[in-house]
Amino acid sequence: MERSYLELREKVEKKDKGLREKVKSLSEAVALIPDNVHVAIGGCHYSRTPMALIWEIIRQRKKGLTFSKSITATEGDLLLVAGTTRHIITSWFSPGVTWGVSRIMRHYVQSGEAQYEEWSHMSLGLRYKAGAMGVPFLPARSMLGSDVFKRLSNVKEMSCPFTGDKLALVPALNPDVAIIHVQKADPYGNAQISGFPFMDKDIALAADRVILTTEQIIDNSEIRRTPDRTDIPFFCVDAVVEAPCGCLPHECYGVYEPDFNHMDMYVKLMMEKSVDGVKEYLDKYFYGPETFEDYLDLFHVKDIVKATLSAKKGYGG
Amino acid sequence: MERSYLELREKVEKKDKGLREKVKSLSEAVALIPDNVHVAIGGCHYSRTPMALIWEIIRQRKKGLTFSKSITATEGDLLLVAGTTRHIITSWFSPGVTWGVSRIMRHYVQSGEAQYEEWSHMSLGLRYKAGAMGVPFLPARSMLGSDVFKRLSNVKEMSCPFTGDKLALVPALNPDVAIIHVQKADPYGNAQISGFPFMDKDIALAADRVILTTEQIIDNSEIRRTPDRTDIPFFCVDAVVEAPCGCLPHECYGVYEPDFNHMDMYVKLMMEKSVDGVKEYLDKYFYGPETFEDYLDLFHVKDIVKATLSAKKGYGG
Amino acid sequence: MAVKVSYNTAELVCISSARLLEDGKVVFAGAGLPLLSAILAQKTHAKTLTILFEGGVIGPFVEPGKLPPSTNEQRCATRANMVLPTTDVLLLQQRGYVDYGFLGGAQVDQYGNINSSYIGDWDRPTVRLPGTGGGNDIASLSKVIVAMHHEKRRLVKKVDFITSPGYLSGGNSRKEAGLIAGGVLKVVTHLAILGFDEEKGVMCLEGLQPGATVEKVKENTGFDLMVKDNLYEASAPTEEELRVLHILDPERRYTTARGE
Amino acid sequence: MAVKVSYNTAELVCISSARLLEDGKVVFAGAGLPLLSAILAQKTHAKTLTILFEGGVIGPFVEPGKLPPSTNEQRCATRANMVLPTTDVLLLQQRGYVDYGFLGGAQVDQYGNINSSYIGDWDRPTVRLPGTGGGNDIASLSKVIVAMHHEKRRLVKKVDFITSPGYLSGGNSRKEAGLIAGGVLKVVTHLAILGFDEEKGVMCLEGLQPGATVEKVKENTGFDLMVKDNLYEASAPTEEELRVLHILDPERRYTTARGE
Repeated sequence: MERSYLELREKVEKKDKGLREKVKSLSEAVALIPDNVHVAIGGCHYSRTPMALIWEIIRQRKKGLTFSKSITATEGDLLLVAGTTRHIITSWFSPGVTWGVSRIMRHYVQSGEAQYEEWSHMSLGLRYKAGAMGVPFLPARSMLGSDVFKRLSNVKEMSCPFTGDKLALVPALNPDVAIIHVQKADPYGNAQISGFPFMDKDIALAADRVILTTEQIIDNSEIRRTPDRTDIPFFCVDAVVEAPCGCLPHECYGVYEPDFNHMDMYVKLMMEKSVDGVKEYLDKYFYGPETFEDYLDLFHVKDIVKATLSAKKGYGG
Repeated sequence: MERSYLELREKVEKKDKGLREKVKSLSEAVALIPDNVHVAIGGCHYSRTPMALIWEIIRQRKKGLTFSKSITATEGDLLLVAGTTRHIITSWFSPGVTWGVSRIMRHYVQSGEAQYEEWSHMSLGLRYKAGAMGVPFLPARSMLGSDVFKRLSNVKEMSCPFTGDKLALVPALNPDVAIIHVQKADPYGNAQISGFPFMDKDIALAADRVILTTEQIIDNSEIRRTPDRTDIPFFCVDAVVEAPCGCLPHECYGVYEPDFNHMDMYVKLMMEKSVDGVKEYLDKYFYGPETFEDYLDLFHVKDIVKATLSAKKGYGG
Repeated sequence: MAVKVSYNTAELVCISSARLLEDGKVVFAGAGLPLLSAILAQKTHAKTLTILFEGGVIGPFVEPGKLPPSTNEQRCATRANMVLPTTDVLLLQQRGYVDYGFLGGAQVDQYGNINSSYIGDWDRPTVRLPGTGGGNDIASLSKVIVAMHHEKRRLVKKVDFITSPGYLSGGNSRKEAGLIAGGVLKVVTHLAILGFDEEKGVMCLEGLQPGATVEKVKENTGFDLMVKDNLYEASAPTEEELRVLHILDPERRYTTARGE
Repeated sequence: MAVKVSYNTAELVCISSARLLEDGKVVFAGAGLPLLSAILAQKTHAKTLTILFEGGVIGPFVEPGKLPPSTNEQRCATRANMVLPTTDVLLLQQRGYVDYGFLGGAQVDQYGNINSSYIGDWDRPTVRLPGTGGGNDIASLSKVIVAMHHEKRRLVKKVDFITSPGYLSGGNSRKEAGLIAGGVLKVVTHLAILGFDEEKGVMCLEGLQPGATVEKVKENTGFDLMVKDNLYEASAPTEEELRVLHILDPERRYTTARGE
């Protein structure tokens, strides 16, 4: 999976970097993802998860994907049970502290069926950042001495040539594809994120290809009025899909909070019935609906209205 | 000048990091800067230069300061002629391509009186970034093979332990003081920058102390309405000075463009009379006025009105 | 007037930890009880305590009753001073801007090493726990407070897996591994406040929670615990602390009683 | 209908360089003539050419007549798609997102090394020039076009100081130094379009500007210049190119005639 600097550059150099429209349907966009590649997921935990793309990835029955994500929530369960992946690179994996430890994660990892490759949160962030910067590694003062460090095969230690300090070197992570959900993007792929940026800017620059979903496609002239708010430049982006409510049941900062009733329902099903429960869930919510709009239609309007109202009120109090 | 990691941390750990008011007068703020320390200047070239602070630094007759700045414009001339510094770390030094090469820079450097320590622009940026990140260096693929690299004493080469690539290692730069001008800051030091961020976020985090001037002090509640627009967190900041037009004759993005008439006048004087010309300029504009307001009063209202109008119209076209 | 207040073990740990957070300091708080405890400190004795969350938040003022179950969701940003990328907020610790890291502990050993990854064998674990999150970074880079329930199976001689480093194998081993800053400061349980012997890097009993005895603490600890000479008894949660705590967490999502 | 257009040497260099910039590509342009030339390309044949400026700008559409004398000032951000930190915009080159770097040259040698730092001795230079700015980074990380006036003292055998690396000492020396990507593509002067021999890494004459001869080029070059077999003559600036150029730079701040 390690590629040379020139190989990485070649992918980027060959991209059509002109200011051209890249609006696609969900299925067209996901068709850009081959099997057996590494897909980085934007957002963090259950915030700004590109759920519409994950929904479509599962429906297109992709195989052998490796996923990386800063913190993995319920979407990790779904990708494991759907058979999309057997290898997840992340720093934490469960729905959330109040919901307990994911039985799905435990099931697949404890049996040895799937690999949960654990990095510290900052180290994973630095891996993406190294990838985004075009350097093969970044130095850090974290992970040293721990078993997290010992268990990883691709980290190194060095003695700093300036100070003699012992440092951890974390290798660049350059995903084949990044999937990211944003609040606003123009048809060319210029994206503006509100609230938590998480690691998404670095992920977008580190990846060979970037697929965006956006709550709303806005005109390029709107981007140009506040260019200092643009987080992802158009030339990184290969596809833009308009997907309102594209994170549900997860949240999208300033647009909607999580649908906690749905989350509670999912977690209950998952915790009680494990793999079978998640299969039921996939049948009903992922394989059943014909379109993503039909998926959304399975949510309760009152829950969405509440989640939307709370988020739109904002947090500036 | 190189300090150990624990020494650097100690400075930061000892700061009073509570959410407390730090509003000071220009002279109180500049009094925080001792002689013989390293001061990093925010902004770049003639954009968002913290001119009010430089004005006061020169008036307080500071000595033996080392300055670093991404690109140095007319403020570099002034600091040399005033005798404030004999050592400037930067990547480019002159008023601007259409104005030609600074005679002051040439005078002091060619005679060996002052040192212009030249780094590539990106390398200097990475030095601040390493300082901000708390690591002793960052790797880069720039400067290698050039005489810029050869002439520097504190850079190293390494063979990447992951890929075997030859890399340049640039050492962290942790200034004793950072002086930065912003469009908006609250009394605690939370700063929001519009337009070009330059290297200012990294400079602020890399430095032991941060002194801000701001076009306008805003209420903390305004910051909290858009926390994702905050660029410098309050706990880095040691002093906040309200200094409207604090960059003149340089520009402040979205507030005023440069006063080009003033710049032309200055450059003409500097190019024709070299050190004597700049001494004249300092007498009139720096040592003469009693307050910074009196300095501003020496500008022409029509020029400022024009510069302000153009900037406020914005660039969203 | 001594009023007998009633509280459960989780509330005790939460309140007792909150007291360690001083006004004017910066604390990096993990999800769950640490988050609740840090906010409690802010609402009681430490008004200008600055809280950092892993999601990328500096200085929020989370609303009572709206404590989020993740430090990565938007309600964590309520009235924040700054929101920034995850990697950058974690790097603030590496730069030295964080006075305290604040973690929950699934399993902690005598050297303060925390395990939140594997119970049993690494390759075929009995339980795969959620993992480090920012825990390893916090423990590597900051002075750490650990809040946890006091049980023999949780306070062990040697953790199955060092997710977040304490003093590793004691003595100088933490520094020798390259972790020259930070380290575990206190472990707060419902029975005790535990500190560390500076030279040996080994946990020792410093204070007893109200009603606890040295014997009871030792009984519930999986290794031979040193006891400091000047052992003190901590004061019970006050009515005011409990009142604020209940406002913050009315549904008791984070302070459900745990079996004694 | 052949109309005799009149243009000066600076205009010729500007227009001739602009023609090398293809539509749909990304160019990192330095201040002065490169900035003007890149905008000219955008306003003529390369509508979706994306310009990057060192100040931290992606995809601006600078207004005619308002060309700023620095790539770090706000007018460079006019109608930009993105504004970002300086270090980050420079790093885009390291990542490979830039097709062309575009620089002016004070002094260039046979290997394409550019000097914008010292004339004479490094310690006591005859002239201390402004320095590298982003030039070194651009030349280290991207394929470079250099636009300059053709003079013997500017096109020299060996530069006094390598500010921005070309092929260093020729052959494989650039790669061996660690610069495995990028390199000088073309040097455009008012007399010639110069390329590089791939193996030797040495400058060679590829094209003649209108009216120039091999002899004249050689006369004005400070080293023995190789001449490619398939030498071509470039076409003169068109009326349209000149018209647009004059709109962009009405005060001729960047296109003052330079002595032949």
